[in-house]
Amino acid sequence: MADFILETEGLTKEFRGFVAVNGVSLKIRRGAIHALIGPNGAGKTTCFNLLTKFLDPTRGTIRYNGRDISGAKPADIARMGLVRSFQISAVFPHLSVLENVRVALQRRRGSSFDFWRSERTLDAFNDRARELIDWVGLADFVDTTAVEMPYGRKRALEIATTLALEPELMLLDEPTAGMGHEDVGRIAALIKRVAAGRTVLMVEHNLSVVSDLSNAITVLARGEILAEGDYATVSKNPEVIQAYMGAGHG
Amino acid sequence: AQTNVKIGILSDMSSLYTDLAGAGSVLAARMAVDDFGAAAKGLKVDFVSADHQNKPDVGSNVVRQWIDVDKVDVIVDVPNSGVSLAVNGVVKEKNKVFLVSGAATSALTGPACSPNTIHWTYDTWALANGTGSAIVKTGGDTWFFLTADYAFGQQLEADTSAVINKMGGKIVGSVRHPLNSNDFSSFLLQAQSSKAKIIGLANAGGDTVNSIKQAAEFGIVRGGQNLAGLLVFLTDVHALGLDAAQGLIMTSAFYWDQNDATRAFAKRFAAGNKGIHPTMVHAGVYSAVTHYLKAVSALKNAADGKAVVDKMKATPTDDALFGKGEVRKDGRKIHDMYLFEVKKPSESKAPWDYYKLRATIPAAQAFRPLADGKCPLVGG
Amino acid sequence: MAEPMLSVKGLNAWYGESHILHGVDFDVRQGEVVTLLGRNGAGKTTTMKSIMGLVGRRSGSILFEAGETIGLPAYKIARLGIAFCPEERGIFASLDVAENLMLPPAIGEGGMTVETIFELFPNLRERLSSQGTKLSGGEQQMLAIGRILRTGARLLLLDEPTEGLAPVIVQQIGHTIHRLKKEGFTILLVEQNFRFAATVADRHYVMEHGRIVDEIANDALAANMEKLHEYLGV
Amino acid sequence: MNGFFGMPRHHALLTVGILVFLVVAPTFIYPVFLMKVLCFALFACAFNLLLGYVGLLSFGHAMFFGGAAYITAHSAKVWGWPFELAILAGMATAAALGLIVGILAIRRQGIYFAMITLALAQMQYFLALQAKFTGGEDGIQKVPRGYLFGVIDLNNDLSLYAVVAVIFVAAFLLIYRIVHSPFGQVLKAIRENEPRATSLGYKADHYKLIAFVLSATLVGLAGSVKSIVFQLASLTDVHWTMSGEAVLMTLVGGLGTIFGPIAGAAVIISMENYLAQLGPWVTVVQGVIFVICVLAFRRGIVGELARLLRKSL
Amino acid sequence: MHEIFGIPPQALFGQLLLGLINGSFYATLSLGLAIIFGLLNIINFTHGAQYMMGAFVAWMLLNWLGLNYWAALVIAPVLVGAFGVLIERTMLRHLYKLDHLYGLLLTFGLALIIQGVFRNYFGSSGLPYRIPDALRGGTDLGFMFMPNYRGWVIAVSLVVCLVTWFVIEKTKLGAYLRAATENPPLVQAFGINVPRMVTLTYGFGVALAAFSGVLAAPIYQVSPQMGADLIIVVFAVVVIGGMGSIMGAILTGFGLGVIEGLTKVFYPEASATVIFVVMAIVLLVKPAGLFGRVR
Ligand SMILES: Nc1ncnc2c1ncn2[C@@H]1O[C@H](COP(=O)(O)OP(=O)(O)OP(=O)(O)O)[C@@H](O)[C@H]1O
Ligand SMILES: Nc1ncnc2c1ncn2[C@@H]1O[C@H](COP(=O)(O)OP(=O)(O)OP(=O)(O)O)[C@@H](O)[C@H]1O
Ligand SMILES: [Mg+2]
Ligand SMILES: [Mg+2]
Repeated sequence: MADFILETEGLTKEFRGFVAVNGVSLKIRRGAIHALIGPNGAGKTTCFNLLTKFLDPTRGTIRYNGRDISGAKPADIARMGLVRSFQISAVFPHLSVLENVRVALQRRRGSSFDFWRSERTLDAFNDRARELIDWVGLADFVDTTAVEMPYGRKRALEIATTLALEPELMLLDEPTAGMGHEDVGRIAALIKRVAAGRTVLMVEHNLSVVSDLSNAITVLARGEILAEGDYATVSKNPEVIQAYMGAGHG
Repeated sequence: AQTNVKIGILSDMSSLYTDLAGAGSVLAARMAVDDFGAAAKGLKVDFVSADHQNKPDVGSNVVRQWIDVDKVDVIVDVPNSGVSLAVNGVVKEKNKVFLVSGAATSALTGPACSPNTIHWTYDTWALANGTGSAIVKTGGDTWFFLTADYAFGQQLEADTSAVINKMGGKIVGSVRHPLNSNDFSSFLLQAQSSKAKIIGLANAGGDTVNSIKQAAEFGIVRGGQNLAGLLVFLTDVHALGLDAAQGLIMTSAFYWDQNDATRAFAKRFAAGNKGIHPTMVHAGVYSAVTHYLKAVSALKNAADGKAVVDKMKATPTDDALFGKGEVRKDGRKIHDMYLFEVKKPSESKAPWDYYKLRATIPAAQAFRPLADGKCPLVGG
Repeated sequence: MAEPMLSVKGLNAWYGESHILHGVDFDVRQGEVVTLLGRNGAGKTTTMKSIMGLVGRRSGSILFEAGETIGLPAYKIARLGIAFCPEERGIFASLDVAENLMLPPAIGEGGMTVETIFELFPNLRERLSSQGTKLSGGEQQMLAIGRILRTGARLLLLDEPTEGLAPVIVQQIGHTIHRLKKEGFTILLVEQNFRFAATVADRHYVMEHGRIVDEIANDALAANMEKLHEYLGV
Repeated sequence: MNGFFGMPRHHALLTVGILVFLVVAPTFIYPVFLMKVLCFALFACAFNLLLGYVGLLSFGHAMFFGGAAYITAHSAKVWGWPFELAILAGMATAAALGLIVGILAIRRQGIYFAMITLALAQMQYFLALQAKFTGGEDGIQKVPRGYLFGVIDLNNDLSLYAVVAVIFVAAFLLIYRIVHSPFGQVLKAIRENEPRATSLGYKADHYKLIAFVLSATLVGLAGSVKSIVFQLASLTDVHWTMSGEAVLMTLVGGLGTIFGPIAGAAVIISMENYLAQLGPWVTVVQGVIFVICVLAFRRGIVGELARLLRKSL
Repeated sequence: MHEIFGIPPQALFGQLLLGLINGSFYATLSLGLAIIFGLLNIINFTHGAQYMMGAFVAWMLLNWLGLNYWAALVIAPVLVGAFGVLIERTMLRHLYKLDHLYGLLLTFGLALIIQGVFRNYFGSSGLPYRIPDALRGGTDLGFMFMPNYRGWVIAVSLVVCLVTWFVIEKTKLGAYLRAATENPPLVQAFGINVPRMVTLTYGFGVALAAFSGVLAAPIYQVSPQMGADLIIVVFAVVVIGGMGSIMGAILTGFGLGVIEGLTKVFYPEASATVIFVVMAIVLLVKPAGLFGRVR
């Protein structure tokens, strides 16, 4: 039997009668880079929100590492090693790059309730933080305030912060959206690099990134799974071409 | 040699009680000093004044600072019971003099009485007694109270109820409304359905004014019930207009149109006070300061507050506005009180011609008997 | 050659203290589709906002149909016949989808009918009574484009219209731009998706650090690929 | 210089400046007035801990200030508790109230948070008005100041001043430390981007609640000390205008600055004190000052200063 | 005769009606406040002072110019609204992008100034204003004596509220207003003169306050502090209704008037506090208020 890190069974979400996600049963293989694609409004972001408990499913179960996490809270999910990024960039804008990463490191090491201690105790995390920052190519920006960085760099920072939690499963929502070419390349390379030793689930519209990175693809449309398989299979599926890729690809 | 005296007038300069005390109290004190001829008698008098903003902590802080830093000898006025009680404590601690005119609470000559304090003009007991007994005597023997829900209102209600019960009247109900309620129609409706002959207003300022105004709107008086204001000042009647206020009965220590002396005073006072005529609080300030200066000029020293107050108690009072009187051992100033009725618009001949005299309550009966006050100073 | 429809000369712009545009010069002629290319932060969005009068402080000259607009407030600029679709979409949460769509007042003749817009973006039709911001990211993008097509503005400023859209829809938008062009509309486009830009545009300007550094005609694109790669770091 | 409480140089200098001022001030400023300023400065600093560093605007802090004041006054006057115990009782009350209110309010944000705290505070005001032990609008008067550790006579203004000054400095340093601690760092992250902090595994509500309780407790300390200094606890202390006062002080001093609330308190209290002599024009002058403040010195006194010096203060 | 909680039913009807009348003041006032908050992002703390100004302008028109109540009902809101426009143009305009707090502080300062000036000029105890002759007297409704003036208040408030609601929720102008609430520059970029719209909206909100003031003048004392305590209650009404919800402000205004009225019968001491109890409960159960939308 294959080793699935995340499985959903009949996952459904309704908004006042509108069914955004409908009976989705996903299986994410451990160690894979799994892409979730589909036309706009297919329910990809909603799926993400369900998986990380930012939304409560109307029906269906979610199993992570074999455990049912349908009842867990967002912060608990993160503590179990399932960490997400957001569709709009999510950094702490007025903290420096170093501090951004440290906030994540601090969570793993405990001590975050110590209001009587000096913040210099946090310097203990600096080495590890610099290492991570270096790794995503932000070494020159360590002391920059996050808000001042270009968009692509913010996404890189977000990934560094996520990595600090040493997640088993990373969920990335459109990691390259709104990025210049230069950055798309860099982030794609970065994702490939960090995927070593963990599992990645990502939503992405940039098909070259999808084809380049992913080894499994699920296509959603109108809240339901339309097709599954690797890029070659999926991109030949006439339904997928019609609903998503359009005539230009394929 | 010259004796220095510094008078601090602490009043409400920016809120509810501004008209009935406020800047008018400062003016009254100045007039008292001028009329007394202080300079000729070797007294050099200075003034300071401040706004207590109706906050006890602001008031007590100002007074502390006045006494410690500015060397103030006497604190005057202080409308607002809470603030006056706070000031009472500070003045006693620092052994200065406190002349209360604006505050109503009879605690100042009761449990909280102090050898440094004289309560000059009126108090809740006097108001309750004057209005309550006079009305019961004329047949108003069933009462319903509209009471402001704080200590002052509750005390007014309690004091008045005691008088009514003693005289054989009956309390048929009461409703406690929050301070500064805008709308009294609901309470008035309850009062109306109680069928009481008299609706007693145990509240003050804007609350009283609004209750009276809305009572007129709902035709309460036309329906046969009468209103009794337990604490109504001349300025309130002015604000209401005779149209709404006519027929209201209330107790007061002073009315400007009583005799030539009061009229002369009122004329000078109004000229300096934007035309507002003196209330009993203003008159009380004038009278109290006059008597204080007498004592100081006799002692030739204002520093020892208790000594000055003792001297004031030892000397009978006599001034143009309140006539002859005395200061009792518990610090209560004793004088006649008056029961007034508000004129009909047709009876009023001139601006500020508002009251007609119904009865004079002789000094001996106007105030709470010395023995009933539980004032520790009285004990021995 | 005719007067350019839009002519930007020596445009400088500031956000608070920071000086973002340093003398931008370019023209757009009537009926053209022109793109601004450039890396993140080059100042493309700022240029568009400056044209629209949405940037706090700016100087230089922006002529629209030979009239100076630099001193005008945004609403007057819009009424000259310019419409703007912002990159962050700007869908209103307190309006439902239909209200969002109908919001911009018509400022010129020949705007698209609502029916045509629904043909372009069928998703919208189904969600008309939803709250605007409840739409998915891509649906919001469709709505943002759709609503300015209605207004009949002759110059459209589209800031990254294809961001976050599925490939099918991107192709749709490509067709739409061709069609608008045929109908005589003029379009200034900011695009990251350079491959898409190449399929619709007549000319490209390249921006770097708040300046226009190059101009490339679409048919000369192939010849200039290397240069472009350097600019954009593809 | 960097050694002083882990402060950056300019903070350390300022703190030392404040210390020096506190030592020499009573020689030329009336000590009771100084104590009042210190009490309110502490109030404002503790309030600012929440507003400036967690981004939560509480409009109900009078609840903790006044609640603690009442308990301290009552325990000192009626039960005859010594100074230290009475103060601790006040703080404990404030902490307990803070916990209850915090649990109820913490999930709400922005104006809703402000309004729910206001609502709860108004209910407490009502209770204070109705309860017997609070003495209605007369308040609890003549609270004994007592003796520190049973020996130092606090009826002497100067010795009481010394105690209040020490309490203030200690509390200020504690607040400084809280802001600049690992906990403070997490708070900052939550304020900057709460969903992101949550997705990193932080239970944002817990952090906010702790900050809320800390703030309430320190505000309680300010209220307790105030009731001893003025020997008075009254309805003014629990009225919503008292909460408003904290907001004003923080804004006038400079939102999000650590020294701002102190300056703000000094200004507002001086205004209250010295304008009191102005008579009827007090409120008008106050109003004009607020308007000018907003239109011309938006960052507040310390905020403007910080901008001039290009340093965070 | 049956009694409901010890109160005869007629009396209860009377009390409910009175509550509704008070509610109509809350409704018009909170409506203005809600509109201003929605569009300008400013908690208009001068609202109470502007309500007071409305009453005073009516008084001045009558006593200085001999213009009666009906004229005042039109002129006072216009004058006070114009004053609002002036404030918006000269001061509020600079605050829109800032935190609510600054607007609050500024308008609070303005309220202090306005109230102080009026108090210095007119004194603190207020001035009388007669009920217009056409509305004097009352009607016996069987269960209570209903002053005609109060009947007029409730009717005219209802009309004003509903018209305003219609304009904001159902017309194009209203859509512009709502959109400008969220993103003024973008609406401006669609060719709409947002600054002018904002100015006029503020003027309108202020005029609504002044209108209530004129309505209140014959019932309540025309005094400088008549609006001072009201603002916090009215703001509570807006919050309970759900900020930004016009209908919420109106319904909650009337509803709370009734609840407050009932409290005045059953537990009068708490009648000033009950609004806050309701607010706490509502916000705990429905975080965005009764009719508010979570954004
Ligand atoms: N809170 C909500 N209330 C109502 N409808 C919603 C809500 N959230 C999402 N939807 C609807 O659910 C559908 C799926 O939305 P979702 O955001 O998951 O799409 P998506 O696949 O991420 O699309 P995109 O690629 O455009 O981001 C959309 O039609 C959207 O309008
Ligand atoms: N509101 C603002 N305040 C201050 N600086 C800003 C603001 N908006 C943008 N900037 C800065 O202005 C520069 C130009 O930004 P602009 O948004 O015009 O770039 P862009 O070319 O559109 O980039 P992108 O491709 O990321 O959209 C950037 O350095 C950015 O950080
Ligand atoms: Mg999405
Ligand atoms: Mg851009």
